[in-house]
Amino acid sequence: MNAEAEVLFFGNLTEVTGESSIRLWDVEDTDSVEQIVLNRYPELRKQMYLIALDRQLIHTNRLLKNNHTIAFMPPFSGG
Amino acid sequence: MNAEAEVLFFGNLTEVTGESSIRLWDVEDTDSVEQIVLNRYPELRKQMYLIALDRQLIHTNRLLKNNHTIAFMPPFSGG
Amino acid sequence: MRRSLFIQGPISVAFISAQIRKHQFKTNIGAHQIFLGQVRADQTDHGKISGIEYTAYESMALECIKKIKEDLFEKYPIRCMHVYHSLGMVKTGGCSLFIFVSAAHSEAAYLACQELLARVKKELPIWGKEIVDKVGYQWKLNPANANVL
Amino acid sequence: MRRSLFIQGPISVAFISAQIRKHQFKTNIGAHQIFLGQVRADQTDHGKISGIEYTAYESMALECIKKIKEDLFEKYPIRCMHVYHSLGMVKTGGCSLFIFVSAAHSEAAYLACQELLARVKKELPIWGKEIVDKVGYQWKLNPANANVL
Repeated sequence: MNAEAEVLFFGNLTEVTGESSIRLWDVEDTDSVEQIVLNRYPELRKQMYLIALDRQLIHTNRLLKNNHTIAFMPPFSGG
Repeated sequence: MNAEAEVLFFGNLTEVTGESSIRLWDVEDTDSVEQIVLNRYPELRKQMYLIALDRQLIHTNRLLKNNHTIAFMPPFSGG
Repeated sequence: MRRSLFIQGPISVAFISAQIRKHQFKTNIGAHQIFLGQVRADQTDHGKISGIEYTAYESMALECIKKIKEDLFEKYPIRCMHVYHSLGMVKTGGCSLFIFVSAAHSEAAYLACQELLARVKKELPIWGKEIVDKVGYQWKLNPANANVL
Repeated sequence: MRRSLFIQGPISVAFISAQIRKHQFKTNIGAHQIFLGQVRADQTDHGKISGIEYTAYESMALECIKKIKEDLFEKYPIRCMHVYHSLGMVKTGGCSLFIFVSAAHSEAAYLACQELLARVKKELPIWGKEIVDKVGYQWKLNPANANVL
């Protein structure tokens, strides 16, 4: 059984996507989520971004189990 | 012609000397001032102190010219 | 005690004063180290900055700051640690970041304050949109985070 | 602009706030680093400290702080530097030292603040008489200055 994912966009990425969140069904892992997102918003390929799975930064592919939140985030600039 | 010196005492040293300043006439250098002071207040020998000549710390003997201020100061404890 | 991280708009001097005053009742504290981040009117290629509009991934930021605080309390002999960051618009001259670290002695307060500041800038998912008077805005970039990818 | 070093009695939060507020009009400043020294109610062999009474060799201290400021302004890209120290009695919880350093960027403010604090403690001819509730008092000693002689 594949998973559901809420995908969030932050900072200047929202200007590329035009929305701050989308919902994906039947996704297997974070790599496949990234592929779907990049296909839907090809302009994202030109952007720098980090990915967080359930509020934790990830740097490699992760399998998804049921309900997850996946965030696409530009470099942080707080302070 | 020898010099005059105003000698100042600070912090806990004033408890040993019982006064915060004395005036010396006809002194030649800072070593002689220190000798006079230690002879007058022998208890000072047991105290840690620094010496400032005209508001500058000194660590070796200095000749005195005319009017000077010589301060006997315990270790600083500001802050 | 309110433990929130985010404050809507600029952080007021009244708020900062209240924090300082509150800690004067803790007589085992000998040193407070305070950092205030203030929005600069920098001149950029696109015009002069008139303010920064901050957004954040709030739930992730709250988890991050909790972890950072735990790390620092374990690492340094400090008594109190508070950090507040603005959300929304902060005009130039306004305070957007307030860090307050207290300890018995200055060394621990100083080191923890500096490490907290570095980690806030590097690890908290917060973004600043620099509003410039001519073209409208550009996105802020922390130099240290430019090559994270 | 008043440039005095010494303040009679504890340094009030109102005074600290006024300083912060004043610097919000300087929009080339991005970072304020503030250090506050607060009198602790330490337990000593002679009883619990209820306050510290500060005295100083004022004219020498003013010459020293002037030199320290010149050194630091030359060494770091900072915009403002202020330091205030109490004279006379400061009860526990009261603030006896207020250091305020501002710069465009946090790093310079941070380093200059720390160096200023270290030099104030080490180089300024100021003495603290710790008032203890039982025997009356003992003289404060900064650990780093214990073996200067």
